[in-house]
Amino acid sequence: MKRATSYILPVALVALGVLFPLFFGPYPQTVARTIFKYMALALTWDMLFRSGQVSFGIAGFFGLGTYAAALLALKAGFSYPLAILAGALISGIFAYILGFLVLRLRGTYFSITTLALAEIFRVILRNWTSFSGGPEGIVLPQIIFNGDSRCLYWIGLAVLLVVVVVSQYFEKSKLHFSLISIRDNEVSAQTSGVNIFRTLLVVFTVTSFLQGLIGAVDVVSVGYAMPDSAFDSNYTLLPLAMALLGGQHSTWGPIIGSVLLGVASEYLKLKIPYGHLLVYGVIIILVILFMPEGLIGLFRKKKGAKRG
Amino acid sequence: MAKLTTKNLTKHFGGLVAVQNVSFSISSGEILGIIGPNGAGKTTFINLISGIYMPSSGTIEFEGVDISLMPACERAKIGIARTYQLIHPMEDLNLIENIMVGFLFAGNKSMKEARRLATELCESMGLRDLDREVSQLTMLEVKKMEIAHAMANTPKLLFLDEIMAGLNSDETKEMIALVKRLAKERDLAVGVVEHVMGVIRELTDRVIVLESGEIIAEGPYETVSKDKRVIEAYLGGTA
Amino acid sequence: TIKIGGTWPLADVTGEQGSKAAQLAVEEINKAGGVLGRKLELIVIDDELKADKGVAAIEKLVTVDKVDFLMGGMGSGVALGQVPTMKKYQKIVISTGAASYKVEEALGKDADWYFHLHPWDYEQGASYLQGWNDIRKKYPAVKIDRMFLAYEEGAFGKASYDSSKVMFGKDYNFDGASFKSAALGGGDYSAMIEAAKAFKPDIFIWAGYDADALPMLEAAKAMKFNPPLFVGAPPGWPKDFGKSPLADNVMLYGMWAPSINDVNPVSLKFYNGFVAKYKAEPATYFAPLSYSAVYVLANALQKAGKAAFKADGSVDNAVVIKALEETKYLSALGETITFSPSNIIKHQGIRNQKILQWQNGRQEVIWPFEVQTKTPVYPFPAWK
Amino acid sequence: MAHSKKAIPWIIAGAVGVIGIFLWKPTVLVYGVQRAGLYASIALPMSLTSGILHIVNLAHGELLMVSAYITYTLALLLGLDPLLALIPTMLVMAIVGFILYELTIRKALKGPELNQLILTFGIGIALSQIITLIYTNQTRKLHLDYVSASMTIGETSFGIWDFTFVALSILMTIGIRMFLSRTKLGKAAVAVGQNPKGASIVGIDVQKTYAMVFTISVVLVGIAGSFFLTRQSLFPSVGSPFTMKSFSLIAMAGVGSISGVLYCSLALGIAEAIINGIPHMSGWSDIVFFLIIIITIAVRAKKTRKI
Amino acid sequence: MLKIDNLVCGYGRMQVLENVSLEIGAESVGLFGPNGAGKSTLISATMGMIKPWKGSIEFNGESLLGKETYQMARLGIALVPQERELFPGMSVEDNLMLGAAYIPHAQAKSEQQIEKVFTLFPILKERRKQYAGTMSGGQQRMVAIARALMSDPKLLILDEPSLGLQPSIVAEVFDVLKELKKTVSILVTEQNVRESLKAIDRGCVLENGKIVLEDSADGLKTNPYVLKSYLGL
Ligand SMILES: Nc1ncnc2c1ncn2[C@@H]1O[C@H](COP(=O)(O)OP(=O)(O)OP(=O)(O)O)[C@@H](O)[C@H]1O
Ligand SMILES: Nc1ncnc2c1ncn2[C@@H]1O[C@H](COP(=O)(O)OP(=O)(O)OP(=O)(O)O)[C@@H](O)[C@H]1O
Ligand SMILES: [Mg+2]
Ligand SMILES: [Mg+2]
Repeated sequence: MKRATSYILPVALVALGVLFPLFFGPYPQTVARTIFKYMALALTWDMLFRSGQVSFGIAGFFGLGTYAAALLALKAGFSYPLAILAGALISGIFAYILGFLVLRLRGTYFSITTLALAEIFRVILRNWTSFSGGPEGIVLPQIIFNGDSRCLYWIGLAVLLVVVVVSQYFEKSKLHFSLISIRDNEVSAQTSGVNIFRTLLVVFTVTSFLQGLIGAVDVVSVGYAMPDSAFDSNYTLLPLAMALLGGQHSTWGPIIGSVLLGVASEYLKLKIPYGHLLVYGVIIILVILFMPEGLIGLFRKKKGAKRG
Repeated sequence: MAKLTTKNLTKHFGGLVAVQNVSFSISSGEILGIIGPNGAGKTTFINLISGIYMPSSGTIEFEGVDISLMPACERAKIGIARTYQLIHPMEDLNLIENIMVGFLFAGNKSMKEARRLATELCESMGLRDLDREVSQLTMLEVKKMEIAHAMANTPKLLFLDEIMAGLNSDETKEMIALVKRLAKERDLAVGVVEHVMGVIRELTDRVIVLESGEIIAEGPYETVSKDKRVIEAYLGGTA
Repeated sequence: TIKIGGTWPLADVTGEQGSKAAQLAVEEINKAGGVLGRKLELIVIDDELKADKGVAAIEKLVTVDKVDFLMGGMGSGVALGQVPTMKKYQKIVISTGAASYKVEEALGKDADWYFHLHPWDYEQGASYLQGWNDIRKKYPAVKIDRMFLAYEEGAFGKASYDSSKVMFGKDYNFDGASFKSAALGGGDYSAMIEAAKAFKPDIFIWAGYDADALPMLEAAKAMKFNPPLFVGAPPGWPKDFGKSPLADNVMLYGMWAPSINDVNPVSLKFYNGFVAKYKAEPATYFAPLSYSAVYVLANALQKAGKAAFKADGSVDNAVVIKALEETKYLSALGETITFSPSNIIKHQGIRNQKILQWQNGRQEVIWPFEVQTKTPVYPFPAWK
Repeated sequence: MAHSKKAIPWIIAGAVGVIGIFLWKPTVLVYGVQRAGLYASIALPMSLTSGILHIVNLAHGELLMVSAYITYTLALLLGLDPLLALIPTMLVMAIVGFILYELTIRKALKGPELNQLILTFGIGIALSQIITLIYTNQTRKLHLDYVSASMTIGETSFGIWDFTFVALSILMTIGIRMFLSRTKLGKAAVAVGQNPKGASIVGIDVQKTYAMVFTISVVLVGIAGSFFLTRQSLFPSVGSPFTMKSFSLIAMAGVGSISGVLYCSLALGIAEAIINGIPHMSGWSDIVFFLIIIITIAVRAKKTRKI
Repeated sequence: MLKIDNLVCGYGRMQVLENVSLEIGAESVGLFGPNGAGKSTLISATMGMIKPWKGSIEFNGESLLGKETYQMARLGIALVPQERELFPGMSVEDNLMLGAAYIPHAQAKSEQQIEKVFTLFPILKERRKQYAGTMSGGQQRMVAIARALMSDPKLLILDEPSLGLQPSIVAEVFDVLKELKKTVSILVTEQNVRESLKAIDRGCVLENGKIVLEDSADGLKTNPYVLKSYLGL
């Protein structure tokens, strides 16, 4: 019984998500697509954060996927589906190799090193003009699905669902326990048989693969890539803000957080054309001050109270 | 048959020698007491065996295999388990989940299996209400959980680092019985570090005494406790 | 009403003033009776200088607000993102930004609904070449053989450098060096100036942002770098730049300056209107450019007459495009706007930048000579 | 100590490097050192908040920007030189810092870790927007004659004003170190940084210490901001690149190390200047910046692991 | 000196202490009880680390309610916490000096005081430069006790001071407490009831958040309940 009810909400949401374009026009679809993108990024960030590691490198692997897919499509003539997959793979492979460098680090040192890596990717793609098109970027001859906004919406949703499924798998499988034990007590995790480095390497690689996937799908949906937009620090900071605002260490938290911030930013922009970012900043401040556990904390607290 | 043997095990911290040339062995079914003054190197010794620290020199053999450089998580998998002097349970996991960790990773069990085994283990140890958050546990329960956590490695060798500290006499008695039973049931080799002599007397078959990282005495509690050096360095006039 | 949907980066002074100037034009036209007896309405959405926001804005304007025409734009990155969506809807667009040739490539030659007012980057380069050649001819004292281009290392600067190299590399002894703009956390010009100094240029041009303008002059002064022509090519200038003693006789590229008010009545009208309504001076040429965009559209609609709209109320693109093609509008920028093909697209408006010079705190037009307001001061005086 | 012995090869390598650079392009050293001064004087205040309050202050650059605007306004209104306006700026920044702490940070410190990170992210957005609404985002710049102060050796002339940043950063380093090791509040701050509960047990007012340390660091940012203004143009997003730069520097130096920030800035400043000194290479200078950071962190991590 | 009256408190919604009243004069009082009885909770409430739900706490006639922990420390209440709460990245010596640095009346005497605690724990003198965080468990306990002594308190609260200490030092610590109680009021919780009875004048037994027994040290020694449950006889 309990099992059945706990499935109703997600299934309903997915159904709603899939059918959304049948009831809403291209504008809501486009807004939703942007929200999905950030939502997916927020989830991937949170997946690694469940082990206590704060990555500042989201933009790096997102951008890597972006560029890999774009360059492969443009220069090697890959078809878009293939380019997307290859973009994600390349991002994952880079993460796997770099993991040997960064995953021995903890805390601030890990964060800054991931940030530095992302910056290095950006600088290389920006300066290696003959290869990457330089700071002005590259333009793809056409957009996937010829820019049909429903299809773009669905592919964005599909990527998000993949991420959600992986996130849920992380939460429901053994990985959940290894991640939490690494976060709470690394030493004792080790003596319980958790291979910390390998676990982190897997998660780092998988989340970077997903970030690359999100980037690759993004680039074929907009049709061009520029270093300063593909590696925009907003791709690091906004997902992080969304995940924390929604409630960390969960699948629902980043989802709720990105809907809140995504909708707020779009709505405010229409209501207050000049200066809407101020209100946006104030919302972030207020949520953190008055809901320190994030939005999902409101639900969690209720649950906890029942238990106690 | 010796389960674990160390030869000339040594650990330096900068200029300080915390463990020096320790050679000893422990067999299945044996409960070994490890005592010694504060700072003698007992915890460091356990850290060396469980793989938290790598030795500066010397070797560790487990079931005839040299494991001196094996990473900690591998040692957990071959059956070496321990508890910690300072217990930091995983706050984000509840009681049963804390214990499942060992089954999942050291024992490589499935989630379902791990939960079943953990439940069984807890019940056999008298832990109840397994879905409680760890902040709601009493110290006795935390200590039991710590042992259960270690037992979830399905160990052949178990080190307990001052697990009885802070328990009253009733609780201590209960824990002594528990450890004895576990050792017997599972044919464990157990190393016990304690400063409470009553526990050492009741529980151990044999005792080694460390001082400044070196073994200064070895034998049954009754003899060791009468050793002049031990009395002088460790027990004082109270023994 | 006739609805125009505009997207600009409102947090940036270019977009902020551009959108406000467009609004000013709309109000002027409405006050004068509107177009075809109907009022104009401008709906502005912030593109935040981000492509995805720019796309969402277009979608909203077209599908929710159901605008008849699109307008605006500044950054090329946003435009690149918007082009596919614009293609999808085929609304007539009067674009006020997007200088990168990549946008033109993305548009392709079939985008006859796209009217690009701003010169493409390669056209700007060509116009500078033309300008300096004209100046050399008219003022024989001006000697230009060695040209040094300092460029910020981002998209803007790099593009300027690449196109200038192609353009000037043949006729001039050309070199350059990059620097990190203060707008992006840089602001250290010493290495670049040292390279420039070693090159001994007749003309020194820098392509960066307004944040670089004064610090670079200060550094040049400290390093005793004193080229005969000191030219800046940022998209805008810092507030009160003219009041700085270092500013005098600095030359610059631009499309408009308040001094054009002296030679062009439209500019004067625009200027007075803007100052009266917003209590601020237009600080960038995006203001008069966007202002002109509205007039260009309004004039074309007026010319097309009732035929501009089909029976169902939708725009008849063919008719309006035709009317726009016939545009001849003396704009606030000083020149008369007409449309003709550029490298790829059919409807390119302005092609020239201007060469100006700060004199006594004012930007004076030096070239094109038709709108010249002052003769050039040459050479750039030595540092005091 | 064993420490200084190990440093000898490094010192030698450094000396050789410096001589090499000097022979190649002497001015690179000048510009590198000047740049280092700028980086260090902005990063140093942050090392206080991250070392003691353990917060990642994403509004750091915005506070720098706000203080520069305050100085600018005071300079215009009162006709003061920015370096005189520095004093009232410090006062205003003290108030800003204290209010920020009391109204926001204080509360966030009680919540889950990282809440302050996102909180300061929000504060950063809000601050830069407030400034935009007041001043618009048009670039501003004060004209000051002395910033073009120049010195000529042989053929080469270079600016010397930026050496004030070097002086400022050295003064800040000495000041912060004295504060932490000599003053009562400073010592309390170190203790609080290591264990707030333990600190309260020995009689330290933890909340007051946090508030004071945060305020002091904001005042220091204020000082850096006033100096920053003498040199740089002003616009609302001028500070944001310096947040991550400062943060990187602090991580490179090792969280909590004050003089480390100075050395690391020096290394980065000179490395950047070298790259900038090679024609058309300046675009790559960021790579060197971040590579050095990664290498330093990785090497240090390896060292500590051995123990 | 310390007067706790009808104290009720707990964590979240869980009540731990039920109307506990306890008075400590110029004497040494032991607080005994099984794990989870609420001994540490009582101490936390006294030190202002958790807010009492009801009841009053007075120190020398002054109410402690609403005061912060650091104020208690400055009033002369020193605590040896169960969790030790040292400054791990500071040397042993700095840890000890911090014990006195912020207590107005102790600061002047800190030089003599540190020599005193060094004679009590010679190992600390030997290791004065070692980081506290790298000391062994028992050594850290010594630092915590020594740090509290540094503050020259009027009331000394020790939460399980013998935990992790070697037997000879346990005996010494209680010898010192015995000496100290002549000048300082002491509240000590212990599982090692036998040793601690030597050093206290009076003891209470706390069970399930209530004080169930209160008697002189001699009385407790002969109390059959205490003998059975706490002395293991
Ligand atoms: N990381 C470290 N760095 C330096 N010295 C250390 C480190 N860890 C332990 N030591 C020192 O090594 C010695 C042995 O410590 P260890 O913790 O093994 O003692 P122990 O026998 O367990 O003592 P206790 O009974 O107090 O727990 C002590 O002197 C301690 O100060
Ligand atoms: N921070 C906390 N949050 C929630 N519950 C707590 C907390 N600290 C203690 N408790 C609970 O309060 C009760 C009393 O704990 P307390 O630590 O006061 O006991 P104690 O008598 O000191 O026992 P011990 O001998 O274990 O130290 C226990 O049930 C414990 O689980
Ligand atoms: Mg120990
Ligand atoms: Mg307790």
